[in-house]
Amino acid sequence: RKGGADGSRKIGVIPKETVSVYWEGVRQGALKAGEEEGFDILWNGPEVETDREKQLQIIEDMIAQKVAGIVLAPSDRKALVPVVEKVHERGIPCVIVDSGVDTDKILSYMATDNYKGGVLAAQRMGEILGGKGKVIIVRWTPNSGSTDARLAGFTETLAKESPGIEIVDAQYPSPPTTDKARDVTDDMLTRNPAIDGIFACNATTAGGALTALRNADQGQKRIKMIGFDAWPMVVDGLEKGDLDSLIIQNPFKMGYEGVKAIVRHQKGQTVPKEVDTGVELITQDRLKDPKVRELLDSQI
Amino acid sequence: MNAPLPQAVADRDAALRMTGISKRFGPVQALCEVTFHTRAGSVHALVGENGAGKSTLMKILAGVYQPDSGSIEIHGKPQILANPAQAIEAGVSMIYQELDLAEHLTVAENIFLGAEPQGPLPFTVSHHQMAAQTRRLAEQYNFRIPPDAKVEDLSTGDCQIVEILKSLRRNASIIVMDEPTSSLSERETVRLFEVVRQLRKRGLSIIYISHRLEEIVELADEVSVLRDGQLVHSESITQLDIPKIVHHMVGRELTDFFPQRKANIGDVILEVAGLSSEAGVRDVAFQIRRGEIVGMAGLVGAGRTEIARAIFGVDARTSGRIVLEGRELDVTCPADAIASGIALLTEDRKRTGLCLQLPCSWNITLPNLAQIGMKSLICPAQEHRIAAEAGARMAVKWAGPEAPTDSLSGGNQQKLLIARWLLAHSTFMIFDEPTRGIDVGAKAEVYGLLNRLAEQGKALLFISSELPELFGIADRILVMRRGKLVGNLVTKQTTPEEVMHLAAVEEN
Amino acid sequence: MSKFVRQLLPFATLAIIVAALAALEPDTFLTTENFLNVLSRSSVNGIIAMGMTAVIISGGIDLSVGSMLALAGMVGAGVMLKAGGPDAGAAAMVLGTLVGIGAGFLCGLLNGVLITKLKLPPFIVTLGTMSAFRGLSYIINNSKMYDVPTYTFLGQSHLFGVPVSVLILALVVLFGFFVLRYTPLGRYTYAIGSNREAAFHAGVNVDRNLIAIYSMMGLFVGLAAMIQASRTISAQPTAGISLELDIIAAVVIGGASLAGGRGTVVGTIVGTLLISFLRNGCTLLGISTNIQLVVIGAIIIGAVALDQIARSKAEAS
Amino acid sequence: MSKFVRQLLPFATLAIIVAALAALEPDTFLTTENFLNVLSRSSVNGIIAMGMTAVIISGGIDLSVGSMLALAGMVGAGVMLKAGGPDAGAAAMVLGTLVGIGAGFLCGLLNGVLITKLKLPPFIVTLGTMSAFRGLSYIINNSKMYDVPTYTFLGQSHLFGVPVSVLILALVVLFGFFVLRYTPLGRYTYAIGSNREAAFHAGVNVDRNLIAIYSMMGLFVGLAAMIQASRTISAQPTAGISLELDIIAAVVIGGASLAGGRGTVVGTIVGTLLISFLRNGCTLLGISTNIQLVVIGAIIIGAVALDQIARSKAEAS
Ligand SMILES: Nc1ncnc2c1ncn2[C@@H]1O[C@H](COP(=O)(O)OP(=O)(O)OP(=O)(O)O)[C@@H](O)[C@H]1O
Ligand SMILES: Nc1ncnc2c1ncn2[C@@H]1O[C@H](COP(=O)(O)OP(=O)(O)OP(=O)(O)O)[C@@H](O)[C@H]1O
Ligand SMILES: [Mg+2]
Ligand SMILES: [Mg+2]
Repeated sequence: RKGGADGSRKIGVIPKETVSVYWEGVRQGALKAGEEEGFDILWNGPEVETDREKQLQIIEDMIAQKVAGIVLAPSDRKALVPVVEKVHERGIPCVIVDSGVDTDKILSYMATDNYKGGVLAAQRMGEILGGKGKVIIVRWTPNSGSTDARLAGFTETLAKESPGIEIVDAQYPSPPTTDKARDVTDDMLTRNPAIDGIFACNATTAGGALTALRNADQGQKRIKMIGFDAWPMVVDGLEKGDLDSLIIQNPFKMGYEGVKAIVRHQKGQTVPKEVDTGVELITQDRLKDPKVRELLDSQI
Repeated sequence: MNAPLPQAVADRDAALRMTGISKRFGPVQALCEVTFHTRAGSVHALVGENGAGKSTLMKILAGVYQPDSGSIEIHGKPQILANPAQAIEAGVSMIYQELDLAEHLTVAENIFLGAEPQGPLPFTVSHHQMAAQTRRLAEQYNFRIPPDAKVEDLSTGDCQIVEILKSLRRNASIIVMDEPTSSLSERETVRLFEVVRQLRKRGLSIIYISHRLEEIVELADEVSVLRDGQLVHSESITQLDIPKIVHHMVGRELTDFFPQRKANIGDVILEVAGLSSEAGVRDVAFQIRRGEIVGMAGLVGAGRTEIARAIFGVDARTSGRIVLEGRELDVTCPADAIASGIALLTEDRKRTGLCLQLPCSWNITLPNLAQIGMKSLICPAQEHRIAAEAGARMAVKWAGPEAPTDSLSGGNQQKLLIARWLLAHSTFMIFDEPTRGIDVGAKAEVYGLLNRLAEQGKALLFISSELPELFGIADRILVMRRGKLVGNLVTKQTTPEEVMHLAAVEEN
Repeated sequence: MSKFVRQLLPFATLAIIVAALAALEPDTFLTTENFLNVLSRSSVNGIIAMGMTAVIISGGIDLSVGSMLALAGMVGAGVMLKAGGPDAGAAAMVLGTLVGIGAGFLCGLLNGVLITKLKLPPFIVTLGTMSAFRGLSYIINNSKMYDVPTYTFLGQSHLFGVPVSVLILALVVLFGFFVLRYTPLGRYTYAIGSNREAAFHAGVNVDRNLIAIYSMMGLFVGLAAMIQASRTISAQPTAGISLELDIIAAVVIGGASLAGGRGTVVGTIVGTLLISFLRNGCTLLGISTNIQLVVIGAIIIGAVALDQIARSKAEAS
Repeated sequence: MSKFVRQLLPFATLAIIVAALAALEPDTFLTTENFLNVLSRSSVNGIIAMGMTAVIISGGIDLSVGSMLALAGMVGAGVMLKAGGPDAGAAAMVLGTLVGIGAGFLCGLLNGVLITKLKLPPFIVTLGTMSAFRGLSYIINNSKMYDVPTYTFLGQSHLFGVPVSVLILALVVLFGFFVLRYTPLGRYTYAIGSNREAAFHAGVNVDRNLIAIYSMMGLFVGLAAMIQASRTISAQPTAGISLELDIIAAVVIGGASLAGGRGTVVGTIVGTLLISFLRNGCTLLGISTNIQLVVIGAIIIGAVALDQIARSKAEAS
């Protein structure tokens, strides 16, 4: 039996939360890589993204289980630093995926360039609104590294490239659920009657915003919406033209490459310190592209 | 031990036959092979000491408890009463010892609870019908009660009337009344007796439980006596009198019911002047001397408890002075009162007296932690010793000071409270209805104790609704009416009639 | 008279809040659309609060409603997908809806049976089932949600210009009002909450009535779960986290007492709307979610404190 | 005798669970490190549960502990950063720690004062402050967290090979044990919970004692908040969401009664550890979080049901 330091054939994969389809993409990728390499994947994470303490405990328990390596999507840049360093001290390789953590004691960092995702959304918004109009943003809970970067990319690019577009409102759902995302979008639409565009910064907010938009818009399709991440219901919206476009990451790749990196490290191969897993803009007409289809199918 | 029932009582028109009833609660054998018969058209009194098993026997009849063995026949028909609904169905209606009303519902809703008249639609209740029928029922029995009033807004006496009407509404053939008069005024008691006689005439069988033996003699046709869960005697009232009943209850003669005391009355200890309170005490003034027992009489609601509460700092005073041993007190809460040397044995030991789940010792030391040198730290061993001594002094029957308080019988719980207040070394003690609901034996002990306390030089205020005990034990009697003090009489120079007259007469 | 005033308190608060918002934000707040939006988003909470009203009047509590909402939604949506696939047709949707409601009913029944047969405090039982139902709702689809893209009727469509969810809420409120006021079950609910012993002694079958109350609670949660699923065309295992406290707050603001025996359907619906309008108004006024939390906390305490004061005034007069 | 058995119930359950896990997973479970890990992660909950024990014995409840944890942590860390910047030294850290604990104390004091002076049920008051404290903890730093990278002492360092947080937990448990058993405050806590009126008539200053109990609760939460902040070298406004129910579950599994008058410090700590070991064990055994939720729900109900049965047996014998 070959394997980790003491022959472990288990790799822990820890998402920010276990509910959203997005993380299912990561899991599928990890499972695929695990199968190819003959490793068991221990998939465990908190139910809600805000439960940082839970994620911390899961990591501790994975250390106790003497896993061969850990693939972690940290729900907090700072809070998880001590435990990630502890993983390092125990000689367990740790690959960080999706969002960053403020330590370099990691094997590799594989993530979407979230800022770039925001830039893509802003450029598209400028294009479809013809450089002027009013948009609202459905934000995500403050302090989440990935969504904060997307928002920064979006707002900074708009200000620079399409100064005629004004961001009139940006609120976030509390608690962070689809249902509350819908309510908060409803209210923003009520408060700002002459809206031209909506940017929803992740899957949950996109789902909520889409239902609110359908309700307010009643099929006129006047308001242009850009979402982030694939989710069957949102992709369905894109097919029907209720959404203008989606920014898509590659969660499958994060899970797959994350596990592979650990295996490669064990075999003594070098692993790149940073991997950009890619982000792209998908519009209705690109849905027929088989490569896009494959990317979507890997995560929904 | 079961006395054979007189043939005459047993067989003539038996309405109820309970045969060989036994019931155990954990270690307590509450009832042992009790056989109890009643006739239609008669009032059957059930008497016995506290914890003798009276309420338990009747709760078995009402379907609340299931007997461990024994059978029940009602009007010759064997019955299994698995729950109160079945007992009601079988014609048994009970007025429970403790008030048993849903206080957020109206009078009419309480009276019809469980048998609501149907409204115009199926599955509905007719509020109108309920109110109308309640009014009719009250008129029929000559009670005055507003059908739409919420029970929480009624006085205790009115609540008891609702209980009575509730049991009358059911058209039962057997009505059980477990101490129905303990919270009724004299006038309402008289009305209740009229109702009972009316029911007897209509051929109902009434089972009547009371610790007031005078009532038994006045009302009952037959008397059964329970002792330690066994039926020890059953006889027609014509063959009995109070001493004989007492003898059967306690198994010995009770001589010296009101023991003589060497009155050794000293100087004034307590002076109350111009006392008024938010709760309705109006301009009350009196004095109590060292070694003196002052009784306080009045109808229910006269404001006696309120005086005690005002002195003890429970109710806010609006005016008046309280002077204890020459010092004017500024009492704003019971803690102040206790620290100043006042003790109050409240009238409701369950509600305002004991923490029933806690050990007996904790209840004894609760107000006394400071007095016994445990102000900042509690020493369990010392506490155990102090509590054991205090309990022994009062002859409390318990498994030990660590026993949970709710494992004691009512009378013993009362003694526990007295033991608590003895430990507080108060100079002035108020006893509010200390004998309510306790049996004759325990009453005699309480009287003896009051005397001993007086002999030790304490000043005592003894509030009671029973004139015989006031006359048996008090040196003076204060009479209250509607929050005012209307009489201050020397016991030896007055009569029960005079006290009643003062307590009851209308002001204008 | 004063008692009458006391019962009007929640109404008065609601009226004042609505009037103030109307004055401050006439263009956006005072629109039919906004009102329908707020009513529609209150439908889930409102329906659950109806069930909770009966539970609280009976002297109980149900902490498991949030988890139950997730579980019933997952079961309903799961069956819908099994029966009809992602493009589930009307038949599959009706089936899924009924199964979801039934799942809620069974959860409520379980609570009721545990509470009465094991003679455990409702707080404990529902604290336990709160955890268990949540676990089950994750287990069902391996922690993932279900998408039901075609399931729009209950949560997103209109009848006579009114959202269907609002019509359902109205029906449930009428039903609750009728049950609590005009049926023996309602009477017994008050009696049990007011004095359980007395109700038992009067021949009321306490256990059966309590089981009925908790089952009805479950049924309402099941219905709310399906509306929720339709509002977001998906069932989420994380739905309803912390919902129980929102619901209890609405019932309590509406004048019910956690000690049992007191509470009304009308009060509860007013309490629910009060919270919804407050949240909506704060968002429209641009007041942050954070401040809303503080305001709502203060209103919960304030409403009950005012009620207390009005009550003691009423007693004094 | 049987009563003795009953009091041992939580211990027995804990012992059985630990033994079973040790047998199933000797390599990973039975290590000093794993035990210290579990103890250390129990420290926050354990400390809060100590305060909750007193609150529940007094017949009350505190739903606001989770929000209070967040608020106290934010205040403490905020002051630490103001005083010492991101590389806060010892003085700034001590100051921040004390201020955080003080903030918790003030929150508890507020709860106590509202409960006694407005004469409101603790459930309502703490439901309100739960929302309000959460809002405040968001407002403090505009919904963002505070980073305190140097603040490692309480949550991450060891003394004599034992994590400091575990030592603090041990001290708090000893303190709680002593207060409840050997001081008048403890005695009065039981008396108030058992029969508040009776305690009042026996000269207990009920209000003052309740305020003391809730303030102590707040103080413990403040302490726990600083440990939590140190564990994650950051204070998060989202900390402690849903924490209250975990804490109440631990206290109740430990044998306390929500009706008041019953409960012990030892029972509570056993209840806390039971939940922690169960979670840890399930994870080590590879049992999913989802199933853990169901198991924990069943254990809450089961523990109280067993206790109930043992109690009625004890009475019967
Ligand atoms: N529910 C119960 N559980 C345990 N023991 C009980 C219960 N009810 C009564 N007992 C015990 O059974 C015995 C008989 O009690 P019961 O209430 O029938 O007495 P009683 O004759 O009505 O006394 P009182 O005159 O004080 O009302 C007592 O020892 C009492 O402690
Ligand atoms: N719980 C209550 N709710 C409303 N009114 C009450 C309550 N308790 C007492 N009262 C009223 O307060 C007044 C005085 O009370 P209370 O009956 O205690 O006086 P009392 O002279 O001590 O009589 P007793 O001690 O014989 O019952 C009466 O009018 C009574 O109806
Ligand atoms: Mg009795
Ligand atoms: Mg009185």
